[in-house]
Amino acid sequence: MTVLDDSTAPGLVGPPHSHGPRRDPAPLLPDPEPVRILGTPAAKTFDAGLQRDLYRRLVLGRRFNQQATTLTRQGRLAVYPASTGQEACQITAAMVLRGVDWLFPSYRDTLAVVARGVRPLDALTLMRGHAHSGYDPYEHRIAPLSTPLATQAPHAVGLAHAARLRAAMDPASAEDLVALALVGDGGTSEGDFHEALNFAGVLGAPVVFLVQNNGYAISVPLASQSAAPSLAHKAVGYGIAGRLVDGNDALAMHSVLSAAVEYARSGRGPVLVEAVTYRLDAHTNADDATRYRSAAEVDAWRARDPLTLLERHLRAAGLLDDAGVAAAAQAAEDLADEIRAQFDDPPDPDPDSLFAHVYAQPTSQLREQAAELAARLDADADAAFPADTAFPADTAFPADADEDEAR
Amino acid sequence: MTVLDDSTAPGLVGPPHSHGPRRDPAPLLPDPEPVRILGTPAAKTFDAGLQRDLYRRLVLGRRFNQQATTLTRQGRLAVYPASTGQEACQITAAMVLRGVDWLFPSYRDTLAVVARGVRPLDALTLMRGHAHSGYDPYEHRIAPLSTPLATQAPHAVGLAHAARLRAAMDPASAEDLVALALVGDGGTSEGDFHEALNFAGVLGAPVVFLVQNNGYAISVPLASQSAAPSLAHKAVGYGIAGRLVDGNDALAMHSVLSAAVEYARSGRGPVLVEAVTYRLDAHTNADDATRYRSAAEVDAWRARDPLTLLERHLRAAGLLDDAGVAAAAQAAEDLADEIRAQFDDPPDPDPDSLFAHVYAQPTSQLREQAAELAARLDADADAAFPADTAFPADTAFPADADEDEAR
Amino acid sequence: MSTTMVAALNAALRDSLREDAGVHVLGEDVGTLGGVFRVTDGLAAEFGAQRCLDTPLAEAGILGTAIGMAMYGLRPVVEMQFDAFAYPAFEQVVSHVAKMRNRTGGRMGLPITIRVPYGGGVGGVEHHSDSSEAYYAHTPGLHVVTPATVADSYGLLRSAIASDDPVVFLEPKRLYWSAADFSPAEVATARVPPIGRAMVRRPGTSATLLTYGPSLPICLEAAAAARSEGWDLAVVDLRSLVPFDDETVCAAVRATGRAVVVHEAAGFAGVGAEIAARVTERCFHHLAAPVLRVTGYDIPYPPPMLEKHHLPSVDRILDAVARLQWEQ
Amino acid sequence: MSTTMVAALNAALRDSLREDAGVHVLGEDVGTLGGVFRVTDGLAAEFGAQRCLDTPLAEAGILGTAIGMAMYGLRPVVEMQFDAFAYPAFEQVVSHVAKMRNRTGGRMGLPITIRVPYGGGVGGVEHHSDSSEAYYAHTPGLHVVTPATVADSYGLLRSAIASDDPVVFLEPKRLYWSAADFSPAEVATARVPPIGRAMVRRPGTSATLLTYGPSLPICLEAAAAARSEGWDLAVVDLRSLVPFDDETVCAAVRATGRAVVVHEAAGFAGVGAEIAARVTERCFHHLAAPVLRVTGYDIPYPPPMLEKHHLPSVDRILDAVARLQWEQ
Ligand SMILES: Cc1ncc(C[n+]2csc(CCOP(=O)(O)OP(=O)(O)O)c2C)c(N)n1
Ligand SMILES: Cc1ncc(C[n+]2csc(CCOP(=O)(O)OP(=O)(O)O)c2C)c(N)n1
Ligand SMILES: [Mg+2]
Ligand SMILES: [Mg+2]
Repeated sequence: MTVLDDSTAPGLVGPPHSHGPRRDPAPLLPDPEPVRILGTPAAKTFDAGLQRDLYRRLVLGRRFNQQATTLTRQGRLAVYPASTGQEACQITAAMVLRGVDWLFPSYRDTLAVVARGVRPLDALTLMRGHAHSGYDPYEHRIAPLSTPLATQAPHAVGLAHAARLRAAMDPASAEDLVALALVGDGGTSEGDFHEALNFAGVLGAPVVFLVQNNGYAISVPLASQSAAPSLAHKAVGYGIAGRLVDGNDALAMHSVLSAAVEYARSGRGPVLVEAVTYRLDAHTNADDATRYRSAAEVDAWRARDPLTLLERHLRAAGLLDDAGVAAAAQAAEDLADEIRAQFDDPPDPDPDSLFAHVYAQPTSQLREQAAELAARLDADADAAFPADTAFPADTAFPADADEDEAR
Repeated sequence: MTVLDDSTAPGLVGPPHSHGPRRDPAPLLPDPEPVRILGTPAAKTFDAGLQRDLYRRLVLGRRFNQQATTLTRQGRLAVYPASTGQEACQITAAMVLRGVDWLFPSYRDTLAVVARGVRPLDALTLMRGHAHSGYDPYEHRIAPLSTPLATQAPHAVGLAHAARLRAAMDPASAEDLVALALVGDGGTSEGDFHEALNFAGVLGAPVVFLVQNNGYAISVPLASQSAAPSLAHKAVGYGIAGRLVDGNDALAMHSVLSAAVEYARSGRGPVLVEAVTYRLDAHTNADDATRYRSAAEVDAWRARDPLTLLERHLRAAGLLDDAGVAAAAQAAEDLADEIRAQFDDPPDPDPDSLFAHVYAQPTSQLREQAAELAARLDADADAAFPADTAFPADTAFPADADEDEAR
Repeated sequence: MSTTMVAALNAALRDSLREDAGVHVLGEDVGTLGGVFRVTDGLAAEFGAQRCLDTPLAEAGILGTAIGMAMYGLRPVVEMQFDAFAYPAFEQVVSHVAKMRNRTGGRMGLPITIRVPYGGGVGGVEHHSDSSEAYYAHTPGLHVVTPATVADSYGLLRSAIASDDPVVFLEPKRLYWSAADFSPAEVATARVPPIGRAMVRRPGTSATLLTYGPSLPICLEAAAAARSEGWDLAVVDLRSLVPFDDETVCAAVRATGRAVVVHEAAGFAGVGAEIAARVTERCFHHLAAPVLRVTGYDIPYPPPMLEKHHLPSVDRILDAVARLQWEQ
Repeated sequence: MSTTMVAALNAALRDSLREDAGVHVLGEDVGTLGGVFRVTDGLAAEFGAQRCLDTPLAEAGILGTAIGMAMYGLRPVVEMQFDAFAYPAFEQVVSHVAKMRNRTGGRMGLPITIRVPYGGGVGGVEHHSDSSEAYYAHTPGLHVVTPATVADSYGLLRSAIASDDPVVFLEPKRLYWSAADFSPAEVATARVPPIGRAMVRRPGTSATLLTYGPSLPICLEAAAAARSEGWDLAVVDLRSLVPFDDETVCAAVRATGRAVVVHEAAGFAGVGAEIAARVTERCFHHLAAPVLRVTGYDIPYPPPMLEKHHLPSVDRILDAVARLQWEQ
């Protein structure tokens, strides 16, 4: 694999007349093959404790995905975009970060958020529907889950840049932090992705962009999304190092991502990592994936399930036995119990919260509106409150009258 | 130089598990050095007539830039963003296109528009200020000059794609056209540029993107715009061929651009060409370039003036003598005379035109508003019409009263 | 034949694709999947992937590409997957789609239909329930249309696609699964509703509700409920915000002398403000009370479990009607 | 001391940069060049290129980066070079800047100031003269402020930068070179105008002109000219569109019973519609005539040689005043 080393960092080459820094592209380009460690000699040198830890976390992650999906079936979660099959990406994304770092997740990355320490209920608040976000971004150093695709990428750049600015102004309180932005393969098509990478490159900000290329943006396959040799090949266009990794190989993910994060932390610039993976479940519980992909394709990827690959390797390497598997499974069930328990209390969001946080101080307009709503709710308090004012879906409409008659 | 050949066109390579077409990046990458022909053996093989033609057109182009700038000083043109120093790019951009092709210029590309056959007055209408655009886009197959940067790039893709769609539907009326989009180095930072290249790559549309890298976006140097080895290195991230060319070498420009256009025309996909050039004048007549660049830098580039380079070469090659230079100069003066004559009549735009083309048919709201304006203008017809209702710039304001008193 | 709004929209696209080879549908997931709301279901199968194209995920790119296609004489129909996901295309809409005819002195029109599923009431998480009509309605050069009935969904979408001007076609998500007895065949071409005409959905004598799109049903419900309070409410469905049907609206308001505008979008500088202001300008002496507004609050769209408080309800509408100074 | 609006804005930025190390200016050409209007002149020299940063040319990227900086506790001041060139950043503004405090339950505010030179009257070619205030004013979560005087430029920009909420700060380009006797030192911190308060610029008894930003001078001119027609016009400068100063505005309208709203932006669904609607809602029985509007037409901003017809003029304002039903 092409390592990230100093040769990747900026250096001026090129013809004298060119404008600005023109650097050697070679170290920025990814290898043609994704980095793999499982099944290679490199696996032997990988810390055994870390491997076991990875396994345990992957098992928990899978269970998290399953439990959250179950909650949607029970109507206790409005929607859930599962990351089943992408657990190696999600878990390592959380693991390689230090406490000081920041994570910028997209809407599919609840698992990474939980893996970084957020309570499942709080991580799932957005999907449950009683508030837009359930955790304190500052407590966990995690931005709210971003639904508009790729929009969080420039935020990561700005935060990373700001940390370096402050460190320069006040070295005593310097935080050598890295911002990790998670984007999907589809998200790479958005202008915001491009602008974020370009700003990161120009500012030399300590950001790592992890693209989880799971082959689809809802129904749209990668071939309709990009004609690039790989998404990691986009990096060179921003003067950024691009790396391609097998996203279902937990050891490769951990190793490439931690190298990227530490490279960025050391001030050598941003990194774009493309993890080739697969979403085993549908886009969300509301999606029907059979409309756009074959069972054979899914089966082929199931055979490359990151859990299966890691378990097989650990067993072969003598790092895992039936007892270890059972212990992880038990921990996963405990997690599932815990999640279910967290969802036991039905949410009861306060209508007043509608107005509380639009501004630091509500405007007089909002105070009026809040008072109006409060008055109506008070009035309704005795009367039976209409369960749902939404319009019943199957109500027929009055037929359109004749155009001319109606006028 | 790396030629554009079939090896650049799509082909499937890469690991079996990857999503979508993963192609060999090598043919998509530009050479590290910009393509140059002047002063190389290749210049000898270049058609003599074409060389002389290029020279004449460059001389005319330079004179056009000078004359337009003069018009701004005389107040006959509101603003002019000169392409002085970039004439080799402008002229070849027009020359390599066939009648069937489309040009998508940015606001700096008036010269390319004129070189494609638009009357100078019509090409300059936007800058003169009596209408937004002065030429018929369909007559000349030139989109209106685009001021919002890079926004015209996706239009080029859409038009090129549409032509291929229609050709497939109705081969009899097939137009094998190419769309050429002109973008500045600064424009490459915009999300629209990225999205256009990506769509072009995915659709395999016959588009050529010509980036005139003139070193600055107004005052911002390339180093603050991009950290890429070259802007042409962006192409690989879209599965597009990227080529780097010396934009002040008219022969190289002509040769690389025509190769790119014919490559696209043949269905082998889009091309991104970066032309390294320099804007010798200020950003516009309103700009003061001494605020952000040194005289020494400008002088160094003046020594690489595309006209000088070409003239020197042609003289050395025995293709140009004093008489030839004089003849070109005379043609240029004739052009300048013609432009001045075109600007003799003061423009008198019709206020009614304000409402005429908002929709195919004015709405009743617009009819009301047009009638209101017409009535006022009629009423004013006898009375002296106020020359300018704009607020005089130096009028003092009533001092702010005391906050509390005023309420 | 009971037809849902989604089916009617689908039929309109299908018929347009059949009748005019220039019509092309493009957007995210519109092809194989048939759209996340299935509005484009089956179109790629019938007309091929090129006529119903799955694009890369980039809204400005989609719209920019559609502009180029329209320049070449095609008639693109673009789907923006959700209201808030049309914002990345805002520059293309405002600076090009809306202005191209004008900036070229009438030489280059852009017959683009921009379909935008919009509004709330469907339990969508944040960014999935915006009512963005005011942004478009305030942008000269766009037509802004929003159907509220199954028949109008078909007819207005046909008209939008046939229009030589760009049309922002706002589809009320919460009515997607509403159904009515309707068959596209019924709608003869001559009967396709012209863009720019409002429709009185319910005559009435006491006061006039002015509304559109997702809020029509709740207004009709309110009018029904008002009966018991002794009010006979007229309900006008605007259907087209731009052009605006001053004639029908003013006639309906003058007839009752009282009006309430109802929409989901935030009230401040919303389309309701325009309606109230222009009705007042034109009908001042007929008005017994100020034109009132019942709208979403001036807050970001709330999370699903709170949206019921935000959306105009029968209660809120009747409260507003009650405030129309009946004692005067 | 005669100070231009540009100089006052520059002073406000300079003083903010001096007093608060968290303040950072960023945008296109704001550094070395000092901005195309020179509003940031000398700031990079004084505070360094990092405090006044020339960014790549990408408005969504600029705003997105500023959001990240604000998340980390900085106080970014972003310059959008011209009104229409802020549109590429629209999604970042609407979906993040405006919503971040709300979506995080108040945990994460974004104290970002978005400076937008706006409006016409300066002979700018297309896309350089848009009045985009309605787009922002309709977006809950933003404050929208626009100064019309030199002193307010300084004071309101200081307030905007100091605000813990995002402020879209609209600078009327045509007043950039207007000058007044003003020195920043005069403005004690306590006197910095709070965001959200309108100012009566001219008392009057016959009718009230409600305006803001670029249209204040023309309203004052109209008020002066109205004297000869026998009208004594009050002129209210809103200064802040969001929050809106209902109190001052309604008091000023009630005092005269007649009002005209004046702005450059297209009238349809413009901020003037909101003002007319809310004034009517709140002051109906004080009104002798409907609130009228004098605005830009509902057309794309015209080319320089025609803009004089489009912009509100003394004539058009007096015409509107004349239509305020004096004979009643
Ligand atoms: C700006 C924007 N456009 C459209 C959408 C609607 N949408 C939600 S998820 C999705 C597909 C995302 O694909 P990808 O980036 O590959 O992420 P994945 O779902 O595979 O994790 C789309 C189109 C959105 N959320 N934001
Ligand atoms: C979207 C957008 N943002 C900002 C501007 C303002 N602007 C006009 S020209 C320019 C610099 C353009 O630089 P470049 O793309 O390198 O083209 P050049 O002027 O060098 O030809 C800027 C920032 C604009 N026209 N459009
Ligand atoms: Mg994906
Ligand atoms: Mg440039």
